[in-house]
Amino acid sequence: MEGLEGKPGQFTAKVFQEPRYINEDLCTACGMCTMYCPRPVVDTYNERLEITRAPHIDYAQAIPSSYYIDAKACLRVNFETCNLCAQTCTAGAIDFSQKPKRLELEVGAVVLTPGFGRVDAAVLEKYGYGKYPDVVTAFEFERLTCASGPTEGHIVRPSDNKTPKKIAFLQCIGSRDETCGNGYCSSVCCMYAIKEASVAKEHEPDLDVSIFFMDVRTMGKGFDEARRRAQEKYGINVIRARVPRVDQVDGRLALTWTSDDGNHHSGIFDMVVLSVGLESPEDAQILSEIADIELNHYNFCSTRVDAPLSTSRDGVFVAGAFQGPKDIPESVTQASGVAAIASELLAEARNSKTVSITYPEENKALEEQEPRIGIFVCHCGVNIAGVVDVKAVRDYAASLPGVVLYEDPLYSCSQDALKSIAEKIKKNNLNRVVIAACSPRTHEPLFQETLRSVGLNPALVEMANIRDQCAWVHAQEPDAATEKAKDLVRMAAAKARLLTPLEQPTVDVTPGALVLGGGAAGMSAALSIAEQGYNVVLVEKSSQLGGNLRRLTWTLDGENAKAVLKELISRVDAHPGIEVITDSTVESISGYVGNFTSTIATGKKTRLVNHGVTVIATGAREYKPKSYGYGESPRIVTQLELEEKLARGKSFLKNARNIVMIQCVGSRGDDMSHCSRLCCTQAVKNALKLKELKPDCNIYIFYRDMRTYGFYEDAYREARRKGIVFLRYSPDKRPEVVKQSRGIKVRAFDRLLGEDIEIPANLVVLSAGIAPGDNQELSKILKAPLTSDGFFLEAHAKLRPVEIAVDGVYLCGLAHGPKSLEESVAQAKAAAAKATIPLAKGKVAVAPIVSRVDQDACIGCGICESLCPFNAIRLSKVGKRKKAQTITASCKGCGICASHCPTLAISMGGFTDEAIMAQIHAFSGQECSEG
Amino acid sequence: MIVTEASRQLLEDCGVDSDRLSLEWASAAEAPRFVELITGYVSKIRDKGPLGSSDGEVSRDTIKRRLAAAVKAAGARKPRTLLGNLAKKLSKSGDYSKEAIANGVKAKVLPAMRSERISHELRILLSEAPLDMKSLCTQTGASAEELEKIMAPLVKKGLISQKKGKIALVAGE
Amino acid sequence: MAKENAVEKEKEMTQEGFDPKILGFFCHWCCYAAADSAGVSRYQYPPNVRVIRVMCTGRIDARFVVEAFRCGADGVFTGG
Amino acid sequence: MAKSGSIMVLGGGVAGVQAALDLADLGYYVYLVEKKASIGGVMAQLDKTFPTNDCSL
Repeated sequence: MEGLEGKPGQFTAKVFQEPRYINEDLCTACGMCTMYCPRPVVDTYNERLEITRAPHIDYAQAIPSSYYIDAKACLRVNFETCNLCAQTCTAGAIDFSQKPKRLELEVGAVVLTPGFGRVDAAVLEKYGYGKYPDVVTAFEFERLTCASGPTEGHIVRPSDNKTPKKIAFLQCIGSRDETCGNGYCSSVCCMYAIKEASVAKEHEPDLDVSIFFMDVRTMGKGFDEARRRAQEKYGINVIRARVPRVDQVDGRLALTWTSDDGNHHSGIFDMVVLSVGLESPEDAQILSEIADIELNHYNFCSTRVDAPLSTSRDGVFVAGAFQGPKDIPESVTQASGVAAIASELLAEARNSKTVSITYPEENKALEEQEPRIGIFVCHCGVNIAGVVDVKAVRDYAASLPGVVLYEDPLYSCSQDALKSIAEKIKKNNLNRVVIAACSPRTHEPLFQETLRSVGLNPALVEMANIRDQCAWVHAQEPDAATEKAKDLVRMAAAKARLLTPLEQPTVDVTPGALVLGGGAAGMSAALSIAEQGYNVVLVEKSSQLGGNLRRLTWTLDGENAKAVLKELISRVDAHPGIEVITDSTVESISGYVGNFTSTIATGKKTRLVNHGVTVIATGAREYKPKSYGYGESPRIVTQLELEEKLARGKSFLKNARNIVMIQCVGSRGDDMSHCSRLCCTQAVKNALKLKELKPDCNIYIFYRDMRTYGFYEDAYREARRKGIVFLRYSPDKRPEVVKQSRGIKVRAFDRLLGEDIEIPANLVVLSAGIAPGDNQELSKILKAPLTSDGFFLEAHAKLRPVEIAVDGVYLCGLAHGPKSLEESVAQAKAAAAKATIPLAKGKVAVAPIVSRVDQDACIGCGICESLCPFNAIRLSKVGKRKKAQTITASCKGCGICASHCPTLAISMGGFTDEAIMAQIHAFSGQECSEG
Repeated sequence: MIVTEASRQLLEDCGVDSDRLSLEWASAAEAPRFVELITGYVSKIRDKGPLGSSDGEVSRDTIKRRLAAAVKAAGARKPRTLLGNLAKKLSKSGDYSKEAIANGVKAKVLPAMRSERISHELRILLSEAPLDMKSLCTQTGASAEELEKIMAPLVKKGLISQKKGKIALVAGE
Repeated sequence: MAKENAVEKEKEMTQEGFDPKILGFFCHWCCYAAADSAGVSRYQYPPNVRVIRVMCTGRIDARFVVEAFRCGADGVFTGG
Repeated sequence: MAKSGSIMVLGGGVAGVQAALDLADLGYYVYLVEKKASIGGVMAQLDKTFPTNDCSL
């Protein structure tokens, strides 16, 4: 981007586009150009560990799936010589006439997702990086462990290509380090180091792996559990120390460190992996100037706690690591959240710029006729034809029953070939098509489009994969490959004969949402959905909105939590699209995505609500401590109780000399197994507040790992600077709270002294964790699974963090797991985006591969209902008997129901029993009659 | 996988070495693992030789006949119901260990699959020629006692007849 | 028929390289994708497997497996 | 003046791609602008991701 002018709703963005020198529409991704290019280029995708050529593709699954030419290296571009690639490209895709382009885009909003930058090499130098070859970054190590990487997953030392025996991971490289300007914590390195260490152990079980942590910060959902398992299963050594430097001794690497009992240690390793942190993007400054947005003091995008996805400029939004270091699920969450915010802004212009495609009506009469099959055996240039005898396969295809047309196009996926296929379908009245070419995973949609364009149902095409799974993998055995190709074509034709047109079912959507829970997350989600133009019913269990936010007074960033709360409530109350029902719970929910009906109980009264989508934002609660003398003295309180006290005034601190805080009360294996993520920051926040109100008091914090991730690290550092004492304890030696006649004493083991100490305490603050709400009931009602910790389980930990296994139900806030206010708001927006998608579409389209139940054959046994992983099949009364019925909107076509049906009453669209049996029979080659 | 385990036990019941059926996992990114699995598997089958030649396998013809009957057995309502119920039970308990599945199938599903298989095979055999009890036993691999039990309902329904030690299909079936 | 089979079998047995016929059932999302990806990387493996694509290994019915063996498969490879 | 129904997403990493997909699903035309020749960002370089060790592609 070179410029951004205008205002929210009407921006003009100037964009500079570099040429690829390869025409994307013509490129077939065959790789000939890379093979012939004389010019080596370091492969940045493989972290410079390998060499590629000027024309290349970053990796096999890259999108666009066409190659491009690295202009910096290309001889033709720079010196007007060579041109070898253009001569070898049989598709004629290489085009050196392409010029750089300047585009002006009219857009209503801008989303900034530039990601993160890399820590400067100068920072790494003090750890021997660049000087000693066996010091690598974690990014490089990632490529070494990857099966598709330069070493095919074999872990070797760069210096001698031998397998190392001892590896050390050094954490916090370029993070939590003010000397390099990065005072923040990068949040992700602890987890990725443990992951890389585990993967390394999986590849080389005899490896000795040590990780040097300051604190083990695995505070993500399920991360602590994963860390524990990894430590147990792989025997990874956890060493708590910061290693200041790396030296080389006799070709190996020497480390020295000081453990927290004050002892010095040293060790020799074969390889050192630097767990480098995430920096702000290199061009953050330039971007901030062009987009006119503010950055924070670390050059990340500056945002507010209650609006974590908005930059300082209206209409310009931010998501991902540019907003602050974060991991994949959080980036994905923010990305969805930012979509919701942009959509709130532009709701009135929805669908004004999108493109829709129309198709001719389906020729049903032709489809019903006897199969008239056309088979197209693709050369794919030399990709297939170089190995498989394509003409022989084509001629063989002619002998198969039902085949009326057989051809061998050079590139069946090219625009002209597609056109010709379409014409031939029409001319020969074909009603089934077999394409023997590449993989249906990548190309079936293309050929389905072709069928639709000539009025055939898209389900009437079948592909035989004779490239990816034949020619390419049997390059040395052309005869066998040709035989295999014939067999695959025969099997595909057998299936094609039995293909039937499939309806493209759609379901109408009730344009409204039900949001469960009126805390910060629930209100944010409700507001976003309503702002996007849909009605929301917000159900809150208690008598007022606010949830846990009511108990907060200020946030660490110095913002006023009460003001945030007030603003949210007034916006919700004022919004005409939101109806709030307090003192109410959901009694039952029936239906499926697009059409839910819920019973809301308010006291003894109930009412029905129809809605298209459901958002779970039911929150969680502060854990009620069962130990440390909680409840036995007014001077033993939880962090939230302390915050409430502080909000009322500081008089209770008058005589306070010593205040002790104890971390991980209830969390991390104390009573609940999960890490509550927030308590470390909460403790630091309250400690700083106490120090501010009463500077002469001593504050001691007993912790296991201080998990003040991201920018919260600043507050932690400030707390240390202000003299707050942090003492680490291990779970087998927890501090004890001892009540005496005159007061309270905390007894604990001091690691540095090596002995027990006693602190007389005026106040003991327990950092009680976050316990899940009573989710069991709702989990049953929604068929929404819970984690072993009792929080709701998302559909995919990384890629679908706000969806659950049930379609049309979304998840946000503490109900999903412990998280900060800022994270809750972002996640609520994300849930709102996902929830609004079906509402905005108005219809839910269903892939036609769904199951169908033959009502006559069904005996209503219910096996399918209980086995379906998607709750997509249910028993309902038909006449007098119960019969199974597929909820097409939820069905994913996995077929578990069909393979377990006692009466064979269930068939799968596109994968019927008959079709699969026909494929099996065709596989045998000989006449294999029904047994 | 419960279905795979049922298939495995049904194959063994037909005299097929169940190692010929393999269930493996390779995620989309695990091409090298996939190649390793396929290469290993093909060479394993190569070592075993053609169907019917591996250790413990019965003759190819017998196998084919039994398999023909087994396909019907695998499609029959009773064993399928039992299989479905087992799957239901295991999914409820969340116990997907190999042992739980293998034992469950063996105890709950195999007996029904086996008797269905034998029942169908019986009819295939008899459709060629009447046979005596002893040869039926050898052919199907069932004990006399087992056969009696399976034949009883067929006799009752008048589908087969038992005269002078010879068992025959009743014409018209 | 029986005799022919025996002859055929003997032929196969005595042949130096017995070439097994193997049927594969591959899950669309996993194993089938891995197989495609193996192709893109040009890995080489024996050409003995013929593949039937299913949306999920859950689709695989015991009948399919048994029928495959009846129809002359020497092995059945299900890949999830 | 009417608001535009299109949106520009700058950066084609996992966040950019997800935002673009959701925006398109919500009924907006999206320009996804990326410096490199392919989208996916750093995530495409990762082998497996915790805690499920799923492949990241």
